Amino acid sequence: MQEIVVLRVVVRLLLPFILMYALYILFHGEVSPGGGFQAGVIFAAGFIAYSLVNDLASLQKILPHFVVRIINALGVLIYAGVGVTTMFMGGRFLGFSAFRVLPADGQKLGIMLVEVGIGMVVFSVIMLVFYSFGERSGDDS
Amino acid sequence: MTLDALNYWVSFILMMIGFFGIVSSGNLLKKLICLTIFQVSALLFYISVGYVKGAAAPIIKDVIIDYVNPLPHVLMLTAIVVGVASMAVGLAITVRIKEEYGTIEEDEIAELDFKKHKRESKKK
Amino acid sequence: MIDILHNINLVANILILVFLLCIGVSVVRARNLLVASVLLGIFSILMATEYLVLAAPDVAITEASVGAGISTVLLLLGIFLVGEKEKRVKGRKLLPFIMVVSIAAMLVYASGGLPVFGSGSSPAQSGVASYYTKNSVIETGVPNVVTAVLASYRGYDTFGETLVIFTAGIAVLMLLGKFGKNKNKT
Amino acid sequence: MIFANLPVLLVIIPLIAAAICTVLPWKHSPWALATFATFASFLCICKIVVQIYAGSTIIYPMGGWLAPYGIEYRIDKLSAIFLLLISGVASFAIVYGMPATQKEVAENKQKFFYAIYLLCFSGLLGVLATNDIFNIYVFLEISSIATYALVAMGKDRRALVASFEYLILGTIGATFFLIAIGLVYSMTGSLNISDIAIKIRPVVNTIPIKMACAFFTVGLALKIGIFPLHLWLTNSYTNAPTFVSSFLSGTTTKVGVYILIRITYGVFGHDFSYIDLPLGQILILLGSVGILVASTAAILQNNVKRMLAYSSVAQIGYIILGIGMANVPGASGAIIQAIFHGVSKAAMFMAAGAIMLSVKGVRLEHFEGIGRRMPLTITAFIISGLSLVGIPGTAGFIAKWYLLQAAIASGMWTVFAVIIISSLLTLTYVWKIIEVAFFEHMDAGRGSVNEAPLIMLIPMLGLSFITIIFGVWPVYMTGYVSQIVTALFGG
Repeated sequence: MQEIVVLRVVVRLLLPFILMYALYILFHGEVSPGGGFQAGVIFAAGFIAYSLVNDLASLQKILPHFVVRIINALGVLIYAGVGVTTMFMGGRFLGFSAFRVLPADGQKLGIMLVEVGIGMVVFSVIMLVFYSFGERSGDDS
Repeated sequence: MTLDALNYWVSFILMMIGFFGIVSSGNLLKKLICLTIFQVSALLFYISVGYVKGAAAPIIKDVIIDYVNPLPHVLMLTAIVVGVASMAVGLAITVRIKEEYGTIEEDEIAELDFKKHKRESKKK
Repeated sequence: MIDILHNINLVANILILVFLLCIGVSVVRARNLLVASVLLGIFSILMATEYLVLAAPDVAITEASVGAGISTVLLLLGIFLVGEKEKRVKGRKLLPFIMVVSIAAMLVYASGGLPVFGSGSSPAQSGVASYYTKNSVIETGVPNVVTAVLASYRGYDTFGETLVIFTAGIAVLMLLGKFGKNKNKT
Repeated sequence: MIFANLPVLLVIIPLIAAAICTVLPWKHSPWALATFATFASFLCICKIVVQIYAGSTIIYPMGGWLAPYGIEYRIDKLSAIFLLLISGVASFAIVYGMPATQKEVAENKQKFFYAIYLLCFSGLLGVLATNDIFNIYVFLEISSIATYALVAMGKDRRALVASFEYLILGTIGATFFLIAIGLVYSMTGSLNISDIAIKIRPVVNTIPIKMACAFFTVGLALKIGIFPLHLWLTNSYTNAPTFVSSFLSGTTTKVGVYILIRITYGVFGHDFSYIDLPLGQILILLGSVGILVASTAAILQNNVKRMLAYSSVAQIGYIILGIGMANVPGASGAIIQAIFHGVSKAAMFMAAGAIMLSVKGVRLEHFEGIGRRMPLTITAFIISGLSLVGIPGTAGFIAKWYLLQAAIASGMWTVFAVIIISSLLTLTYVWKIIEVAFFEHMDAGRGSVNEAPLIMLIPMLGLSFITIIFGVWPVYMTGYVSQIVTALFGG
């Protein structure tokens, strides 16, 4: 395992930047290409890169299985919750204009929240799929 | 004139290449790979429909007037997700098939099933 | 001809399409699954470039990260579990080939009736799409029209999209999940 | 606030419940939540149906964006009756499903199982309620992906292969559907179904639109399981868990039928799809051949679940016949057939599943002497079976009656003969089971075989009595269906 020391150090150094970049894509999606979906993928890719050079167990120590599952459910609930909240505030389902006095402000807020929800779901699903496959393969070897 | 329809042609031909792969290969994982090509071709078709010559990407700036059609882009983001979702589920099923049957070749699976079926009928 | 050469976008478009066809064929022909999935990754990257050429940066980012990134990782994980060799199957090529060629011919014929590629006045451009580009900044305050349409105008579709991926995640978990403990075969 | 948002609540209640389901820690709580969500959704639909019966179409713009710029929900009489079918069958099936799932699915996977069931259920409802063609695709995919996973949970390893087949064919079908949407969009510039129906008129005779119509039909044929494309259907219904096969047999294919009716009649127009294009002849041909082949195959089966699956293919053939004949009685017959085939086939799968759990096998010899040991279960089975045959007094008869009328109206005597012959074939395989159940004796070594528990009996008896109620008093239903059909034919 000596030869991958360089790789390990590089990935460890890169990880925060990958995660930062994912957040940038998430919150900058309004003015540049990108959004929740792409951000979730990149966020997950950071962790997957980490586990490729280390191993699955050490990743699961940082990011346990049940945490991912909670993020997963929470993401859907945020998205649906935003929709239900707008219904309570007198709008239609996902009618973000009801959030604020100015419709455009409400839209901006709603779009942001929804993108966060998407990002959480996508990130957690990719991690779950990765964990499921990884646990199987760990078993065989 | 011929070049004008090139994008549509390529997307349809790719679609059929993928379809041929699905039908002709007996390996389940290979089928999934070909299925991905099959699906991606639909994306190419949509994005080509939305393209406008000389127009900019649909991010509003003051100086530009012409933008390409944003709607196919939105639809295809969804379609990409659907594609990867079905591939993930398909892979999971393939892995389970490998564990249960010990093979992912279509004909070998059919043979194993047939043997089991015969054994069941004999038991009667 | 010179007119075309002036437009670098069109040249790039044609080149990438030709590459796509070549790689598509070689994915189908590849006998080794590992080779096929790596080729598929290249296919996705090329596709992402093509989207960029067709002025669809959002789709390009997604295709690059999902198609070339996540799909490849998943496929490699899957191949690690099921083995990389594909058995050669004989005698099932001709009939599908004839079928596929005839459908392709039909489709290519049908594409003759479609609006001209890249035309600004086709029904697809003048329909609902022009409303989005005109009004999205005023109505939502978001300059990226794709984001505005995705999250607001067609936010319900995106909700569905989120649920598709959610379903897939739960499905994989249910089919393969070991939850870190027992080997429970269902 | 609740009443104004009913159309969306009926879809998002199960969705939210599904998300919560995946993190619930207690044993029976996922089932309880799933049942609650299904019933809540069912109640919403009942309220909507009452509104619609009074004559109004419900329109709900998502996010407040008016169509065609946003996605809208539009529930009219056609979608309402299918919504009622899906949620009704689901409510019965989920109650029935608890003991079966308890035995067939591992304890730690049950919460995911119920979550995926809920996603499948709400996906189907979403397809029915929406008026946006791309939204149909998205929600169809939610329910399809959920279905692949549900089928794969079957105990036998063949369930996995069946599920994989289903995944490949289902995805091909969905991609065809997607291409068709793209073709229509490129010619009309809209995704809203009502809007497309108007904008398609000037361009309806162009090649891309004809192609789109063909793609829609092929894609949906794969999803419905129309005769030559039915292999996935028989395999997955045979090997899926009991609860899943009873739920799916009553719902998924019917939603495909709904989309087919909605698109060919509502968007392209029945005269274009079935007269200008040869779609009518193709569907009638496939329907007739499918009915005969699948009914014969059903007679030859030794596995009762497989027999029921082949019977489903045959019964779908009737629906296709009705749609293909494209006249008023044909369409009415197709709709009634779709509804009551869903109801009675779900009841039959439930009964077969209950017997399977109790005698540990689903082959014909396992049914020997069941008639005396499990009288109520077999009653439900027989009543629904008779409805499939089309005995007067059951709802199945009404459907067959309409179809025969349609065959006479369009002068297709071969179709007339096919319907009569296949009723006899259906009677043969239903009779085979009755014979085994009542006139054979059970092996003494079988041990104690008892009646199914009440929680399983009530749903299957309930469903089978529905077919009788509507068979004896068909007036409300036929009146309602004739309103739907008049609207479809532009009356």
